[in-house]
Amino acid sequence: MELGLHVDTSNPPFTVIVVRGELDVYSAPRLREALVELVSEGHRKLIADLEGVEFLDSTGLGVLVGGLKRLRSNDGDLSLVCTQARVLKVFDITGLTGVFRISSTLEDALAG
Amino acid sequence: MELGLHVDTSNPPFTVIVVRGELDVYSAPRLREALVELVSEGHRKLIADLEGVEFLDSTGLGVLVGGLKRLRSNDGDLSLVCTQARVLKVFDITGLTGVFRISSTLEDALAG
Amino acid sequence: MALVAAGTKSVELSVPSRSEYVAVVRLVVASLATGTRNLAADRIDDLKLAVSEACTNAIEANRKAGLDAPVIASCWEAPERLEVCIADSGTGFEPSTLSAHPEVSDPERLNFERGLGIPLIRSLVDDLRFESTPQGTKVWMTMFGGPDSGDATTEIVRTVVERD
Amino acid sequence: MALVAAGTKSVELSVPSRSEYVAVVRLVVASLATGTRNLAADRIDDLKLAVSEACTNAIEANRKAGLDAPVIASCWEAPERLEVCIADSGTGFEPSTLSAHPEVSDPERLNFERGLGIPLIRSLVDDLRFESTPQGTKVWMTMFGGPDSGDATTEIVRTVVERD
Ligand SMILES: Nc1ncnc2c1ncn2[C@@H]1O[C@H](COP(=O)(O)OP(=O)(O)O)[C@@H](O)[C@H]1O
Ligand SMILES: Nc1ncnc2c1ncn2[C@@H]1O[C@H](COP(=O)(O)OP(=O)(O)O)[C@@H](O)[C@H]1O
Repeated sequence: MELGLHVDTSNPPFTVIVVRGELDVYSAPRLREALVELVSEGHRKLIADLEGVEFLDSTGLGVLVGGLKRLRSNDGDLSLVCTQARVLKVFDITGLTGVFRISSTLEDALAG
Repeated sequence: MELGLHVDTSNPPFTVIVVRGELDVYSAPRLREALVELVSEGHRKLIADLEGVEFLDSTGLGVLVGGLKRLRSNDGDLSLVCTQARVLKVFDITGLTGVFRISSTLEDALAG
Repeated sequence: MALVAAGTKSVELSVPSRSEYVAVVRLVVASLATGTRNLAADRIDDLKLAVSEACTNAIEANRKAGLDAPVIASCWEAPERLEVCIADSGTGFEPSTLSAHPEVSDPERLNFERGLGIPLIRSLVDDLRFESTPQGTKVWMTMFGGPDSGDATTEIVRTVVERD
Repeated sequence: MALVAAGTKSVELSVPSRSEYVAVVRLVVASLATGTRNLAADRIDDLKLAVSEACTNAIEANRKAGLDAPVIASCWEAPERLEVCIADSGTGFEPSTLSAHPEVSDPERLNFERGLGIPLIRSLVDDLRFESTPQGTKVWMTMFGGPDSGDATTEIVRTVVERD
């Protein structure tokens, strides 16, 4: 299962990165690179759409936390779109639900 | 992946057995039992609908051949419904395409 | 609690210490738990995640030790439980000394990009044991729930078994 | 052609000689072929089928020998090929003496509920070799097509390699 990454800039000032597939130690570095690149290109209001994520472990989580830190230290933000119980559970257990803004739909995330 | 077997008697004189899942050495005995039971209950015009079969190997094939033999020796018949390349290929390689009547739709099989 | 598994060994899988093989280990464990057990889907997801964390650590341990050793996943099945052991040939560690995470409300929380793995495993599986020596580490994870019992047993057995 | 594999061993999977585990072996081989290679979907189906046939025979061989031995699937990866070996601890056989099937048109065809396995494997994989002794049998199956090559190479290499 390959990781799918798709960047959508059709909703300025937001940049949406749509993540699909399994986010683990193998694939997470690709997401990290993509986030670093987006920040270096000047994108500041990022939304990671995780609805298509079928698996997320602590390495994937670490990359999201790293992205959030990077953005906040650049006066930006990273929020998430996710309704999947399986994925939300990982945020819950690790106490990161309180750290990220997590929306149920992309519309909600764009409104926020 | 469990084997799913569903018997449909709503098209007399035909009896349709809908097979779903993986048909291999683990699951094939269940299909054999089902076919034996149907024959012993007096069903003679059997159609095995293989559209939902995701995997078929020679053990599964052997059970179908066994069912065909059993029916023919009881003045009955067993025909198949299948359009999946993956499954048809197995019949092709083993030369069994010529032994079974294989239809593309259940309607065709019922008409035959 | 003894460090030997309670059931009969069924599957053993050996993969290279490379990140692309973690998915294969997840797949095998999930397929065992689905095919020959009767675990609920969310418990299988829990097990996949726990296995993923343990494999990630095992790969890292082999890498740090400079070894081209495989990661070995073994599954043991007993009527009421499935045990999975992830083994590496790294230099070991002392699980009891792992530092705790700051509280969720603590602003420091954001600094924890790592160190989430073992706490996650702990909260996902029914029992977790480490067997770590300078020659390697084995992480034993247990999920209750037998082939026929489904999840009814899980809760019962969970309550009965003493956790340390 | 040598009976040793051409590539580097990646995955080794040991499962009990019971029919419910054949699906796990298929899954692992398919996931390797999908994840770390670049085989076309229909070639992966071919490999799954070949592996299934070989495992079915291996389980039967262990059973006939009265052994509670596992079936062992090993995968070897080289840039241009994936080799899978299915090994049992049965009493062996002589592949060259297997009787041929009657022609398709022959009414006898219907009597062959068995004996389809090895002919199937032969037509599905790019190369097939047996290593059979009274202590056990290894069935080596090769699929050409490397991690990057996709199926373009497959046809080329297939043509180049001599089949015996
Ligand atoms: N199999 C292992 N071998 C050696 N050390 C380990 C092993 N598993 C975990 N550790 C140690 O425990 C620490 C915490 O692990 P974990 O909670 O999974 O977080 P992370 O791996 O992200 O650091 C690791 O950083 C490592 O030092
Ligand atoms: N691994 C093996 N060990 C011992 N004998 C084998 C093995 N594989 C195949 N054989 C022998 O070859 C015969 C033909 O095998 P195959 O073509 O797969 O058909 P089937 O298994 O349906 O009989 C088997 O019946 C068995 O006698």
